[in-house]
Amino acid sequence: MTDFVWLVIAFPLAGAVLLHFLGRRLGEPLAGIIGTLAAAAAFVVAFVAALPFIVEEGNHGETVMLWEWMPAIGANLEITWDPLAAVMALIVTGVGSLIHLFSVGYMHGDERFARFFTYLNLFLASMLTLVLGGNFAMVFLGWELVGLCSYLLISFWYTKPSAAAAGKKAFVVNRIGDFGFMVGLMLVFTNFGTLAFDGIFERVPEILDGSTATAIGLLFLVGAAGKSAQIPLYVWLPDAMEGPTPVSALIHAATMVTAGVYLVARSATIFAAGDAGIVVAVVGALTALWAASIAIAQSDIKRVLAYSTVSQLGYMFIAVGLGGYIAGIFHLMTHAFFKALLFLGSGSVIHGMHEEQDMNKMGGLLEKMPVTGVTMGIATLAIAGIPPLAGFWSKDEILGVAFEYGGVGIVLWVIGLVTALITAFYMTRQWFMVFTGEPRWEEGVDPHESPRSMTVPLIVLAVLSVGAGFLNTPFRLTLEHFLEPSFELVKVAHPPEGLGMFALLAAISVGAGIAGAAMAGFVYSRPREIWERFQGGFGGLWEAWQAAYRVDDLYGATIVTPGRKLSERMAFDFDAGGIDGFVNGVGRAVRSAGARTRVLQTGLVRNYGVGFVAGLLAVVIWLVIAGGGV
Amino acid sequence: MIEVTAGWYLSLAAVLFSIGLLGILVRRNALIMFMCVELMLNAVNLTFVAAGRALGNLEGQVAVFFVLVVAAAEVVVGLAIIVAIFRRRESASVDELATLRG
Amino acid sequence: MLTALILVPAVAAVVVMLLPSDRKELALPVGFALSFVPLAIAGYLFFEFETGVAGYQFTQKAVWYEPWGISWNLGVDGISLGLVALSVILIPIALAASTTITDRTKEFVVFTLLLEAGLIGSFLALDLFLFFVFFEAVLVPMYFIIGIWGSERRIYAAMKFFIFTAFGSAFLLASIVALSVFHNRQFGSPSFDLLELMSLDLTLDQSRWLFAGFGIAFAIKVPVFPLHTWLPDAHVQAPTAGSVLLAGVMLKLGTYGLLRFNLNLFPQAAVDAVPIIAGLAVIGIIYGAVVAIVQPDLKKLVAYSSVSHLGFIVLGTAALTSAGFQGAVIQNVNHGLTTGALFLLVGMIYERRHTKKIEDFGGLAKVMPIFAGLFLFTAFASIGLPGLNGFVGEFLVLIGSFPSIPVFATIAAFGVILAAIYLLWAYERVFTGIPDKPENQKLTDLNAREIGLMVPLVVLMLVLGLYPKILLDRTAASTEALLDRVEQATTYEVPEQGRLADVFAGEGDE
Amino acid sequence: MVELVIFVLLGTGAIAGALSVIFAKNPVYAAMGLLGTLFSLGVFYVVNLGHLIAAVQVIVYAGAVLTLFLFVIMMIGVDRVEDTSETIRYQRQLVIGLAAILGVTIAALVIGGEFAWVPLAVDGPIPNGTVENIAGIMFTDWLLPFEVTALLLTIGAAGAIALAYYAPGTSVEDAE
Repeated sequence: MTDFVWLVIAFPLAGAVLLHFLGRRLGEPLAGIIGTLAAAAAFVVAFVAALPFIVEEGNHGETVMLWEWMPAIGANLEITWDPLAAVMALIVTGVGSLIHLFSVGYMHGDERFARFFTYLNLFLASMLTLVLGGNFAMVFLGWELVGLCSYLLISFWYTKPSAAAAGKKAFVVNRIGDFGFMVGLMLVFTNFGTLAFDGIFERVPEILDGSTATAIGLLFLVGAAGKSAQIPLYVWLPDAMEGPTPVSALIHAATMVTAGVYLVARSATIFAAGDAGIVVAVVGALTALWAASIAIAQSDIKRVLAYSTVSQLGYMFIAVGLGGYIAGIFHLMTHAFFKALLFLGSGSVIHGMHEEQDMNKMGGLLEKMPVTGVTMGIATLAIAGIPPLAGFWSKDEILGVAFEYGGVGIVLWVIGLVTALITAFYMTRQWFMVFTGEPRWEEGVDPHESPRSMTVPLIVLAVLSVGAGFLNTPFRLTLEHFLEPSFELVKVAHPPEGLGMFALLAAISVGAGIAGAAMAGFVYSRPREIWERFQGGFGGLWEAWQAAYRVDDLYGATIVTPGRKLSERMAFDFDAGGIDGFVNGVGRAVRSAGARTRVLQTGLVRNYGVGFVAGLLAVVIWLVIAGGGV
Repeated sequence: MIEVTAGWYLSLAAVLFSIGLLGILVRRNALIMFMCVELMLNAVNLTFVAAGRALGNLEGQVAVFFVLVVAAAEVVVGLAIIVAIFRRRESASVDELATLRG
Repeated sequence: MLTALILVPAVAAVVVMLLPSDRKELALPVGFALSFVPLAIAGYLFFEFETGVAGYQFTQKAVWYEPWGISWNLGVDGISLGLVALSVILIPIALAASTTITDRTKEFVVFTLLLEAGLIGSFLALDLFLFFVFFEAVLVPMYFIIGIWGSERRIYAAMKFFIFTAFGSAFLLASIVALSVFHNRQFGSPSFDLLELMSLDLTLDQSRWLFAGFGIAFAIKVPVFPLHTWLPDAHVQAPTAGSVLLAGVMLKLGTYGLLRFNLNLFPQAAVDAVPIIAGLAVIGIIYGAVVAIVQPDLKKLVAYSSVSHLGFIVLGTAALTSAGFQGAVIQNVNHGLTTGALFLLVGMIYERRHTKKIEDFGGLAKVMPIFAGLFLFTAFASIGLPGLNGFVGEFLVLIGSFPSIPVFATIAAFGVILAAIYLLWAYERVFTGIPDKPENQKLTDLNAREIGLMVPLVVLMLVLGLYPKILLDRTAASTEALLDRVEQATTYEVPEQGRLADVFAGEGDE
Repeated sequence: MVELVIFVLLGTGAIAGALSVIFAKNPVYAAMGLLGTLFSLGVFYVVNLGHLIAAVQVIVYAGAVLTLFLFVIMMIGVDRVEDTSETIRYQRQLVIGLAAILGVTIAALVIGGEFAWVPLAVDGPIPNGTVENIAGIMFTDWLLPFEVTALLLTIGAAGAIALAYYAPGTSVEDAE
């Protein structure tokens, strides 16, 4: 029925290969167009393939086998097409196509224009492999390829040393996460004997006992934390802003970073069997609060959004951790829309301001860039959780799940609320600093609205940010029914029943949002001095936030520098000095021993004579004694 | 009366042999060393003869005969070498001939 | 047919030797052309090889010296097939990469072809004595290749390489002779035939000592952790072709030996020694990577990375599970391709800049985009990016070793991170940034010959990465047979997921 | 009884001659010492029924070999007094040490009766070392060694000539 679904991956992959070889000849706009078409084609195929799930109830989808990769360990190139995969594919290809379109404008004039689209298409293909993979090996394949593409795209402008370093940092930190994921895979294989999903998820209750399930869950959490930038492995995401903005939008907002959430959702049965879920939720909550606090004081427009992404991902982790898989996926979708919009908006601002990223040098851009301003305003309201926008519905559902969970859930719910307030604050602060107040640009910079090819995606995303919320309101849970078949094996957590409770929780969360937004609006719509005084009020805290609690230096001091010193000691002292020294030492010892024995050969006959006689005597004496003589 | 047995001759030969042996080690002059070698050979001859007599056959004396011949040949060649070296080095001291040093 | 595979390179060497000395420029092309003949034979062999058959195929046996029971006994099975194919592929590439060798090219080609004969011989030999002859024969050409055409400290490196390996093979010889003596004592006549020697019943002590004897020789060759210091020197000083062949194939003599002889002949000793072997392998993986990070010299970095990657192969051998063995066997081939490619690339930049120091480079990507692209591709293959060949081997080894030696497997998995660190950091220092040094600015990108060299390797990396079944099917039967052999002959039984039911998927829906 | 006297007298004579070979400053006196020892041995051979070899000893050895020595001594002109000081370090001490051990060993053997070799009870008279008897044995059992020694002598002679040959006109250096 859907055996053509492999086309979803094939289109972007073909696009990547085509552009790789013919890119230079295709030239500026054409390469971009082909890239966008490939993404759009994938979206269409995904949409068509997803129709059956909407039409007939309870369709579980099925696994399409392409060819055998490593049959010995149950790892073949196969696609599992079920509602969860469909939703993810639609998000990835949908947002992906819009970002491709945006990039055509944004990357105008870059001499590696075609190469950029090769990498973007390759990224889409790898993300789809990850999402559609039919076994953990395929997921791992997509997992690493996505890491590769983010490496290539972050250090796209490789002539900038900081970009190259950021790319390497991203890949290495991801790799640390992959280490956890890989060991988790090994544990899975040892228990189930195969990596294929259909050989695992049904048999989880009978094979896995509590502790192994928790172990696998925690190891998957390490992998997810690496990829979705949770504590402690989030340090690479802010640096990843070195890459072009569409890259940040696509990879570091909408798709790649959600891979961790998808992994937890996909292996829901494993998390349900053990109690790793709680840990996931707690990590999510801490990350949310932590990143939000840092975002307050950031002055670089993209860094604010980067920390905001880390924070929002924290929310999703809370949801999937506590069993609210559908809530998590829902927030993932809405977040993809408005965060992509925010990033693309900031991209259009940067484009207009000729590569200027410092918000202190912006201000009053609303009339210069009205479309960008309005669309970003909508996105800001959405993320702040103001009803009826999408952010409100999805975030509220997560808070509801946390509240319903009770016990620890309540603590998470409170943290969630505080984070919601802070989120509203820093997003509104950003909006006001960029778009209102007196202009603070240097001379020679005249901001202008971006061309249509860049504003159209903004508008589409704005519409989605508004409309997406209605997909899963407590009144009509359409997304819930859609995703139901994927989560039959596990009990899905829901926010508290009844409109009364919903209204109460909603009121609290909206109140927090509005409070935050009002506070920021109140401060940052006024002249600059007020800001300074307001920021001074926090004293040292503000600097701490600005410097992201100096976590990078902490990692540098505790891991990177000692690591390098250790390897230098090992390489130059231990290896070159120690082992090699020993080997050369043996050589020298033999030579010096030889030199010493050489002295014995005096050349004097009579010396030899003495030796000769001594030997003779010894023999004679021995004969006498041993021969029973004396 | 003490009867002179073969053992006596053997011990005398042993003494002579060791004197010859030590002589080689002590003296530097090649000729003296040569004489010491002759001394050792004669000591051996004595043992042959004494043993022959003790065992009652003449094999010992035949052996002595051959030892004599060998000694003669050896002296001839040895002295020729010494003469050749002497012509080269103006001294018959063995210690100078140490070029084969290690 | 196997005899032909060994003799053809030797005959080719003689032909090149007989070339008129005034036509020196003919040597390389003739050698290159002749090296395609063994490639063809091996190709035929590869496809005629029946999958699913555990024993040795295409066997040829001729008595060589009856009183001692030595025979010219050849045979190929899953474990050695890949390695023979690898050596036959790398030789033409190595020859094609050494056009810059101008002085005494004739001898160079002769030595390379002799090296090929020795390598193929040692992989095919089923007679221990014959194996030892080839094992030693391989040393001589490599010694000359490093010694004559190497860079500044080549004599030291060649000497160290030779003495190190000879030290090891002394133990090997002693053990081989001991084995034949035991055989004589038990069956009346000495014999070096592998199959007969496998039926020997040795006391535990004897098999332990012999295991150690074989083990030391192969450990030096692999190289395993404490015995590895000859490798970086040999690589840094060797010419490009020398490094490619040394890393690509010669190191595999060690891992092949462990798999073929140590496990077959002394299974109980092997089972008892698993913690030691696995421990050394894991140390090798982590130590090799850690030391590679800070190497100032690009070639030394790749050499230490080989120490790390070969650690995986040894770990796979120590895993004593089907996936572990398969991973080890296929990683033998993969490592040959990726490291061979890396050395080729380093050689290309060395020919242009005559330096291997990383800090002399910088911003090459701008000046040599194709070179940068190929280097990145090979680097990722070497790191073990899924979809490329490095991943298949390492993943199989890790998955295979987890059921039997979980702690070692977890530590080894850590090596995957270090691999990313040292290669990407090197890539960053060499390729990214602006080419500030004047010499770097006017570098020319790769010419057609050099790209032509890399194409077969790149294609193989992709094919083995995405469709490793063509090799896995051929090795499956032999690795299973090896596992059965170890299981029957010892108290060890394969852990629950160690043996794979569907390992014979090859026969299923082919 | 007579044998005992002869043994004691000539024994000491032989030893004295031997010692003089070593300690004589002048090589000529050493040669005379050696002559004394040879002569006393000749007498001992007679006592032990080795008549032929006694004669040969005296004629060949004392006569030919020793004169050859004297001739060479005169030719080389080393008849002047030599210093017998020791040049090699530790040589003298080593030799003394060895001499002591040697002496002790011989003394132990003699006292221990190791050399007290009582002759066998020989059936029949002990053959006399006359020319007939020796010739009888030599030309029957020992013919091969006889021939070999003949050959040895000729080689010895040829060797001596080759070594000492000093063709006129060839300088000392290239004569090497």
